[in-house]
Amino acid sequence: MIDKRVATLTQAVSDVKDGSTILISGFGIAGIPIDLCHALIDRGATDLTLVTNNAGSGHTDVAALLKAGCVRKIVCSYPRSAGSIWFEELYRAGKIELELVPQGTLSERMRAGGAGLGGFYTPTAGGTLLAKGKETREINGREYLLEYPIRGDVALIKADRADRWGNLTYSKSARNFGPTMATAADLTIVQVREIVELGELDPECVITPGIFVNRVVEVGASS
Amino acid sequence: MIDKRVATLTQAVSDVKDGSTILISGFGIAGIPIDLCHALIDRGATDLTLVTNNAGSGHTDVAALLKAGCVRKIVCSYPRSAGSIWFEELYRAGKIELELVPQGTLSERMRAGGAGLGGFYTPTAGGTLLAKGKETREINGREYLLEYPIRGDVALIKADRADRWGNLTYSKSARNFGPTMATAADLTIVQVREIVELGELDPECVITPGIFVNRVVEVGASS
Amino acid sequence: MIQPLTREQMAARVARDIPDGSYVNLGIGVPTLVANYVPAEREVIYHSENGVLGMGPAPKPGEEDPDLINAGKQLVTLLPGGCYFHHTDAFVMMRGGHLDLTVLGAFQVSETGDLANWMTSDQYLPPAVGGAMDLAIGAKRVFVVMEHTTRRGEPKILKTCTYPLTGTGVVDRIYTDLAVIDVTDEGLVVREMIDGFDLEDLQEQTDAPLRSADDLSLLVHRTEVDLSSGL
Amino acid sequence: MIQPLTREQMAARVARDIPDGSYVNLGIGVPTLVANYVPAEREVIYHSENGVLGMGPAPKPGEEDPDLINAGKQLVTLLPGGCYFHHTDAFVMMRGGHLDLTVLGAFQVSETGDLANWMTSDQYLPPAVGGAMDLAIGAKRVFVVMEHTTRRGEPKILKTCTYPLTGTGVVDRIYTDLAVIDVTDEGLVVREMIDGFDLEDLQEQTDAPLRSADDLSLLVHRTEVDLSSGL
Repeated sequence: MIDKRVATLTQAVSDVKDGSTILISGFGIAGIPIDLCHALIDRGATDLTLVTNNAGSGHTDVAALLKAGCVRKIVCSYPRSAGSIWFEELYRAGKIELELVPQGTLSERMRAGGAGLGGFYTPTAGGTLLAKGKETREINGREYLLEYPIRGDVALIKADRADRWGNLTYSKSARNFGPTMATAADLTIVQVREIVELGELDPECVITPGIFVNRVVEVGASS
Repeated sequence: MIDKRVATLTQAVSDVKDGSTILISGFGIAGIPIDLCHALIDRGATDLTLVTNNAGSGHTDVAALLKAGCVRKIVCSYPRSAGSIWFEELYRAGKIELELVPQGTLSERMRAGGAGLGGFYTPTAGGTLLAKGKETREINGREYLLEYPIRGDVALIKADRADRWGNLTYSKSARNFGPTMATAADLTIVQVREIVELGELDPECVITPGIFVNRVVEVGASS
Repeated sequence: MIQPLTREQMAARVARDIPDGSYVNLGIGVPTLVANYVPAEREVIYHSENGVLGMGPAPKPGEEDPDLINAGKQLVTLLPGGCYFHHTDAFVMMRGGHLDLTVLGAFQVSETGDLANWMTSDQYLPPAVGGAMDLAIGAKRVFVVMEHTTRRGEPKILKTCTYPLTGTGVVDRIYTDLAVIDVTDEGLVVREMIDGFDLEDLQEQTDAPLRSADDLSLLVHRTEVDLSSGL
Repeated sequence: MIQPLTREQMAARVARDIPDGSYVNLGIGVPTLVANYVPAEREVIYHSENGVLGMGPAPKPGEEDPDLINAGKQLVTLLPGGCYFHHTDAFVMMRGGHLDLTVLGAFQVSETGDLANWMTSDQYLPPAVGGAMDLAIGAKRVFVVMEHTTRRGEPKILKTCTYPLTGTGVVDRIYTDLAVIDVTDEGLVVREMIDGFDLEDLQEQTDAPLRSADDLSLLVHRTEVDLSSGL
């Protein structure tokens, strides 16, 4: 029998190793797996590489991971948001490594990681500072950059509903990076508002098929 | 106002040009835009390149396009099905060009076409006959082939429901190539069982957002 | 005494040029205001890179949903016919050339349409790019809306951008508080200019050479919704 | 007189080795039969490359839906918990290494696990590859099930395949009507063999060199569902 439900947040992240690369869903406030982030802090994780769109704001979730000293490096597209004080402090102090990736390239690189591709050519960032050091190639008269896949050891994702096979639905724009990140990690851990019976999710409307998910934990309508 | 509804099949394909590359959805019997194919035959189209998974069987849809002499070349993964008599006859007579592409690569090449990518590296077909003439590259110790995007002048797609903005849902495994092909053509024409009012499709369950669709025509529960 | 356009007036001017039936992505800042001035008669579908197509206006009090935000992280609504999708698909739309138009803010634009809108030379601020580069290279047309000069009066329309680029040769039209300028193969062409200015006055505030359109017209100050188009 | 396994018996033998909780893609032909012999106690999620996960058995008369088929174009059903997705995503699952296992038919397998299952040397038949190459390189484990020799008695397990390859070094285990053979770094290892055969008899029907596992056991003929595993 397949049962991906896990009873507690602590259990869900118990075997996440120090030094791991962690994909974290979310854009702005929407879709961030806040409870899983805090469970990871409680576990005392260190030396992490985070792959996530923003670098946290305020004092919770990604910002809390930074504040707690769990993070060595962050791969993201937009680390500078209103209230990204912890990131900015670490950045100015030279205490965190930043890899800045255009948002579409960030998402596409994770998709390539999940899809078993070796890389792809994108026109995005051609002729800019972010093309520095990247291999370029002219295809049909246009310049493209070669980008390589990103994979995580772990993905932490927030979804709306799940069943015991790990099928997921999301809520509105909180879907954002979740479906792609779920495909691109060795261990995909999902916090959901609600776990439902097998068969309750409309098979036409499952957004992340359970094959991409390892663990689901119900947190209710969390913060 | 945006209104992508077209009253008749004839109108829907009226401006498809001879010599066009046409993406046609469907796998086996599921998801083939039968009525659009026949409208294209009625228009007397010639010199077409078809991109579609199978090469038709029996005497309808893709097979009928072959039979009617509309097709110069076919790009597909599996031209040899039970009843693919028209393709086999043309093939043996040397009257049709075949580009055989592994199914996943076929789908991914169209996705690249729709996503604005210049190409991608795939491990599929490495070390096989289908790698012949293709550029290879070793990435992290594995051999990959460089594959280029496929785009169509036109995509003909069968979906289940649509609204006037061109949002689409599909039925079960008839979804297959539709969502990808819709993104990869200059002109995407869709036959649907039913056109519904704007707002009737659940925004969480729209599979093809209308931005990828140019025309929808209602055909009812067609053959 | 000339009167530069206010931010709202700039947004209203851009709004005149948003075609009926188009798919549009509005950047953060003044571009976001543009939607407020598009006539209700025009059906425009707004895209947001965080996975929304068919965005409506800000929610009424009590109807806010923290899961429904735009790229600027502001609360929004969804129109009937709108839908959600994941980030990778949102960028398929952008990079794949499916958006008719994007309206972006900018630090600098060059005479060949190079765009600089993501990074200044301030070494203390960490760089942040977001979806700007994907929009710049992907949308069929790119409109820039910005003040004509910096607060210190330095030109922002330059022969060559001095800030790091977002994309090269991508901008089609520039809307400032002083003028509407097309980027053409023959250089920058002024289409509209505010009252009290002649081309020399505008050139003084512009580093790149300008020339006047044959049908140069007045850039008017208004914020009421306007059905005419300057395209 | 030795008794080779029937197609059903071969399918039943493979079924013993399908682990509980695994994601499995079954190829066309004998592989498709495997599902019939997997014990009901094991929850196995079947994937089809045309966009189905959680396929159930053939529909009851009157419940057929032409929109719900498997990769072999046979009508199927969907289990509770199953779902649909598009072709490109179906191949993300395959190429991306998300399937635990695939069971495929084959024309030939080499001693290093090369697989030939898509093209013979018949020049009159148009070539057809389908999803075979994606499955071969993508699934975590690849089982092949096939007759040990061709109808003419020619070996199908070879030092080197003579037919065009589907993938190189991809096969993990071979199930034939005579034996179960593992492809290992040290060559082919016979795990099970039918009654009345010794390694020499089997070698006679095999081009590639075989060696016997230390715990070589009997390949039994049965089609009833079997809870034991030969893994």
